[in-house]
Amino acid sequence: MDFLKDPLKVAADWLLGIFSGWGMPDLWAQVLIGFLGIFILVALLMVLDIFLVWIERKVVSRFQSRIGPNRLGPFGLIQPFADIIKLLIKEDTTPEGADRTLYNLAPILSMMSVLILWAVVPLAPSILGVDLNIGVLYIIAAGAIGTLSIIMAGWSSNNKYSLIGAFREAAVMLSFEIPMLTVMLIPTIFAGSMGIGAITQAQDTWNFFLAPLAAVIFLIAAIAELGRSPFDMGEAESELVSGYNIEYSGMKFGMFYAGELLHAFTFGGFWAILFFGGYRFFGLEQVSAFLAIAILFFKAFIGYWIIMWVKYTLLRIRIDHMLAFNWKFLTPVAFVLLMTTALMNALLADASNWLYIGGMFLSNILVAWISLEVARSASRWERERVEGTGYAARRTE
Amino acid sequence: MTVDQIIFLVIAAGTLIAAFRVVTTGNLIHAAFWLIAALFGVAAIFAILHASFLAVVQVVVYIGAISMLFIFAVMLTRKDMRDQGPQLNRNWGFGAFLAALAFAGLVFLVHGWSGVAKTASAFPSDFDAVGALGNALVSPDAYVLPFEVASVLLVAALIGAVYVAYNRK
Amino acid sequence: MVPLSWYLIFSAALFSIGLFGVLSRRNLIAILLGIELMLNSVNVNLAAFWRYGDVTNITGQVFAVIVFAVAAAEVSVGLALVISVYRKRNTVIADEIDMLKF
Amino acid sequence: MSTETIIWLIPLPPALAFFLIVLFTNRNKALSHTIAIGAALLSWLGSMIVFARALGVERLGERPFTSSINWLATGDTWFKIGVLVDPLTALTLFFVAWTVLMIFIYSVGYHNFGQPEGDHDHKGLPPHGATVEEHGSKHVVPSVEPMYSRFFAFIGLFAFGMFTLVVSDNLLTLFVGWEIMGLCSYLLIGFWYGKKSARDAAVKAFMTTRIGDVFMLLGIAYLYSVTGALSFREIFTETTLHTLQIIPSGVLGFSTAGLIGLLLFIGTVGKSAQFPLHVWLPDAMEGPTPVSAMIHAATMVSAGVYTVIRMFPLLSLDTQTMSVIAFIGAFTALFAATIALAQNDIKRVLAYSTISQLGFMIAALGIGAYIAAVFHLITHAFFKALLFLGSGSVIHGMEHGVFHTGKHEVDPQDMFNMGGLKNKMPITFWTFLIGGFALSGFPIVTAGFWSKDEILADAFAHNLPVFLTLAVAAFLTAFYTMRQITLTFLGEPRTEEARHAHETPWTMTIPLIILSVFAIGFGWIGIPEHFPLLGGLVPNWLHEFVGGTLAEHPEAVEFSWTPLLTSLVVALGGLGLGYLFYRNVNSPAEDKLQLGFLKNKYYVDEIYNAVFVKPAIWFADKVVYQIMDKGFIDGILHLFGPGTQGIGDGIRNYFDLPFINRFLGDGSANVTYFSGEKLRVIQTGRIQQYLMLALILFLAIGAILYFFVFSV
Repeated sequence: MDFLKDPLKVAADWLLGIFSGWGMPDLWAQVLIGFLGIFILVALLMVLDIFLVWIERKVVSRFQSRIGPNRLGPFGLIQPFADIIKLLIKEDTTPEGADRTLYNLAPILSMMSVLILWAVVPLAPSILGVDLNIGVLYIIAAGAIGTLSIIMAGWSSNNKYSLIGAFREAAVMLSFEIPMLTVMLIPTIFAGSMGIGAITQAQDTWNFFLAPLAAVIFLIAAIAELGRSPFDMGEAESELVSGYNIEYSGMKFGMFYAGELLHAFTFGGFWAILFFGGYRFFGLEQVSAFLAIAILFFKAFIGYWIIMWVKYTLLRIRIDHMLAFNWKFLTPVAFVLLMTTALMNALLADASNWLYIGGMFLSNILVAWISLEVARSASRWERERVEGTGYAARRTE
Repeated sequence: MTVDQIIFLVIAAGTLIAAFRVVTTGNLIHAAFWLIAALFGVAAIFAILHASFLAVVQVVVYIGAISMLFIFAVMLTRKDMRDQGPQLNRNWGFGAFLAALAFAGLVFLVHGWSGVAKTASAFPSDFDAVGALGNALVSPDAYVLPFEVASVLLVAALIGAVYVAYNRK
Repeated sequence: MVPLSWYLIFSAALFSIGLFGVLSRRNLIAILLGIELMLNSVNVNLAAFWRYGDVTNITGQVFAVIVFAVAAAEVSVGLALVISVYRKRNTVIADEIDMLKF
Repeated sequence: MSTETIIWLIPLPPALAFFLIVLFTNRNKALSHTIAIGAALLSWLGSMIVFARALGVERLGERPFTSSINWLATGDTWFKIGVLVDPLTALTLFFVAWTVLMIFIYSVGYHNFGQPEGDHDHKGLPPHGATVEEHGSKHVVPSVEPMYSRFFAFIGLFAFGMFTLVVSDNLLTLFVGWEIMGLCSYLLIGFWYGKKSARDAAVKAFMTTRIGDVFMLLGIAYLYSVTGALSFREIFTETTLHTLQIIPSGVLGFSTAGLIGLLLFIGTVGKSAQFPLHVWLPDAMEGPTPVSAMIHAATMVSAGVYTVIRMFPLLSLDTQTMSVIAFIGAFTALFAATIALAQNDIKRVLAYSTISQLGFMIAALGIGAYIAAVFHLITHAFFKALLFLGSGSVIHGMEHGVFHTGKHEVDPQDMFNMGGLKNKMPITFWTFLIGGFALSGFPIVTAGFWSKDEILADAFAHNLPVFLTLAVAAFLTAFYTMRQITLTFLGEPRTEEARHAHETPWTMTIPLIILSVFAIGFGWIGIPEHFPLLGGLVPNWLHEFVGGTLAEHPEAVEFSWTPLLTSLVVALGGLGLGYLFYRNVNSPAEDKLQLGFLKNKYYVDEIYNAVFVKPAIWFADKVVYQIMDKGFIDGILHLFGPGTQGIGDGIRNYFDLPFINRFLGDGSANVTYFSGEKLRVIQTGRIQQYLMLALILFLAIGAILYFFVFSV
């Protein structure tokens, strides 16, 4: 039963036994096992990534009333492998005047910024890469590296489109980090810790019921952070051809592409972890670590599916609208929500569980309603000013 | 030498090389990227010092925001993508001398200071550095006032920067 | 165990490199880059003194956090000034911005 | 919530309403009156809860609700402020809350809410009506008050002042509420500040009450300096009172208690418009009618009497003070009643009757009839509020007629322009009749009968001259009340306007109906036990309840037939005579009582004008301005001028020019210029070179400090 409960420890003990049997010093063996663990995790993720391509294509087809890949293998399952082979054997071009080092470094950093996120993901009660007590900040830090890779790619390509794309994307990512970090502090308040593991453990009630508005803001900010439609400023096929990765081909492009998909899936996962209890599901996670992982992945897929749903439903927003939306709406709402939550948390500290949940939920709804009303009246004002009707126009005359 | 020391030396050397490239490289964009590398090095130093919060904030604030600003600013203030002319001014030799003198003075001070022999004590059990830092920043007995002043400073800087850089055309 | 003096010398070196950049670079942005290096070296010192002093006294980290805030403020205002100067005078070379005399 | 918390909260809503309306909602009329009435409703609710809980407490007088907080550090002790609800406060809260709420609601209709904006209305003037087109024909309807929101803000503040005064447990906060009301009365009497008469009336009210306030403040200060306490509970202890009684004050043979009481009483004379400071109250009729009701029935004048009642334990210590109070009260009662006989303005009659009725209360207090005074205070508040609101309703109806005929010179307040309104405005008539009968003391059914009868009974038992005076005043009261009712409502309409008068909207009539219920019913809680037939059917609840406020429970006076018969005779006789006299009078010329000295209010205003105002103006102009200011002070200044100029010239020529200018001024400039020339080379404008210089200096100083200073 131990293996089912805590497979990692059983496997590590087994490996340690083998390595010491070979006469390897303890420290080296530990380091080697650590590396092996990382390697296995990354390998599994990359395999998952390949299937994400297939999932993405299947889902978008369904949204668009098509069937999607269906020729190669059952349900077209082999199709992504064919894609990989195509990418691998494609000519790898570097534009003239490109900054070679940065040009080659960018896709690696892009992939890396996603993969290092998995270091703090609690897959099961016993399986957790690093229980960083600042996990929430760590997620943002990894996002910062993603921004860096995009700027690198955009600049080093020596291409105006890619530079503009990179600028836009960097501006968006920098801006949306703020509401994202702010709402991530709300689960932190509930858990009393920034550690992702602690946040998962603390969710006897899913944070979504305590802070529905925070969950929504997090999802919006995450979509912007991912650079996915409706916030796909960096790529914007119809304006910038393909944005910051225009000059990349072959596997380098493949890394950007795979990075983006995995990133989306990862943020679906974080959404699940921060607001939907992560691997927890009515105690099922205690039965077996594998079950816990399955629960987490199921939830992550739901989040991922919602992100896809948004992507293939909404149109792209203009860059200035988007930034204005962030700075003038999302960020203030996130701040107000954070303050409200902190206040309610202090006020309801001694309240019964149901009162606490109800109070939190209602305060969220209230903040959401008020902010929507404010936004509505602001937009009405703007519309009347532009149309030259109403009070705004008379005022400015 | 222990593993710790080797890791430290590697990181320190990398950081210093990156820092050196920041001040010498002719291409400002490269200088900015070298700065990012140096800042990563400093973040790693923080991690070695078990100041995990500082390490992560270093990445978020410096690499995520400040470096981006630098890159933006570099790109916004050029007539073309390549740099022309020397990047060092006429007095660079004297500047280098002064910097060396400052370094020598600092090393001399460190050398002469008795406290340098201190060793790091182990962390007390269940000591939560992040929690302690958070408490210190908002506790009225500790640093809530500097913290608030810093936040006011940031707001003022934000407004000032927007005002200064705003294009009135 | 890494001795404290290594950290101090490392930060002194980082500081001096930054100082050199500030004193010698022609480009205003490069000067700001140098200032960033100097601020970082200060932070290394603060963290090191915290680690090698009484770890329960969190003052060193608090100072470092405030230095972060100051650095962010300094960069945003500094770069805004640089951009403003560039708009008005079409240059970012420090030697060419010498109206502050006589 | 605990009762104490509610008491603290009672005054708050109107104050909040004031700020909300002034700061935010003054553009929105509906929102403003909603806020104000909502606030009044909250205060009303709080008052009712407190009243209900107060009823539930056995012997509330000895164990009142109190709560206090530290306010000012006075040396080692704290000056505390707080709230106190004893039987007196509970009853006062009861009637204040009711009347205030009614007046707030009434104001909505009175200021023509929902009507169009006027054609030529200006802020500061009463609305003049608006022309509307309906079914193809133009006609004039009342227009909404232009400063509608402001009105509600002011009366909100007014209500705040009154509630504060009532719930205070000490003289200081009582005085604060008192002064807030003084300010509000000024603002509200001068509400239509476009009219000169309103302005003058506002200033007059403010100045006259101010005279009383100054004496009151002196009394408070004296009391504090003697006892070191202003809290009622602390003052009304036996030891403190005894101390106050035995220490002589050194003024006219008064004891300290007597002098303090007298000073406080002068404050009341101002606030409750007793002779000789009564002159402001009739003029205060310039304000809108709800304000008249507010000032003259519900709050301000009641506040004066309330304060005297509150301080009764102190006042009653000195017989000399008591006789002054009794004299002034009785005199005012008769004096004002005679003036009221000859007034033609419907509101002025009521104003003088208010002064007269307040005189009854003061006189009752002066002869020690504590409970009777409280009783009459409450019943009077209800029926006088009713009468004022009713008169406002009449005026409103008359204005309707004026709009209809278009003759704006017709005074809608003159009773001789009315007549026959009974059929036009039935609700107003019946409620006004109830109020008028209550004022007259119509036997058995009205509240006024019981309270006035109790005063007369007490007066008969204690002080015969006062009894006689009050009896005559009561007769006159009934007489002029009937005169008013007859002229206004009975008979035939005397003008076209009266013929077209119209019943007022429900917002005005509902308060009238509610108040008339109280004007009848409230008397039954205080029926004396030995009253023939009715006595003992209902226990004399009021006597038990209020009596508990005092340390010694006052004895009920023996029943006697004389005062009862007297009050029956004067009430019924006055009413009957009034009807007989005036049923056929159609113009002022036919009125036999239009005597000059009554019409002109015994020339008190003119006497004050000649004795105080004119000399003051003469003194200010001739003595202060012409002699002191222009002659003396300006003369000294004119002397200074040339002398200073001479000294200045000397200094300039022999010190300034040679020494300061040439040597110090030019010399330092030259030095600066020379050194600047030499030093300018190091200022290149290049920031990095400055930095280098700074660094060199820093390193040098560091080295010097390290090697030479610290190492030593």
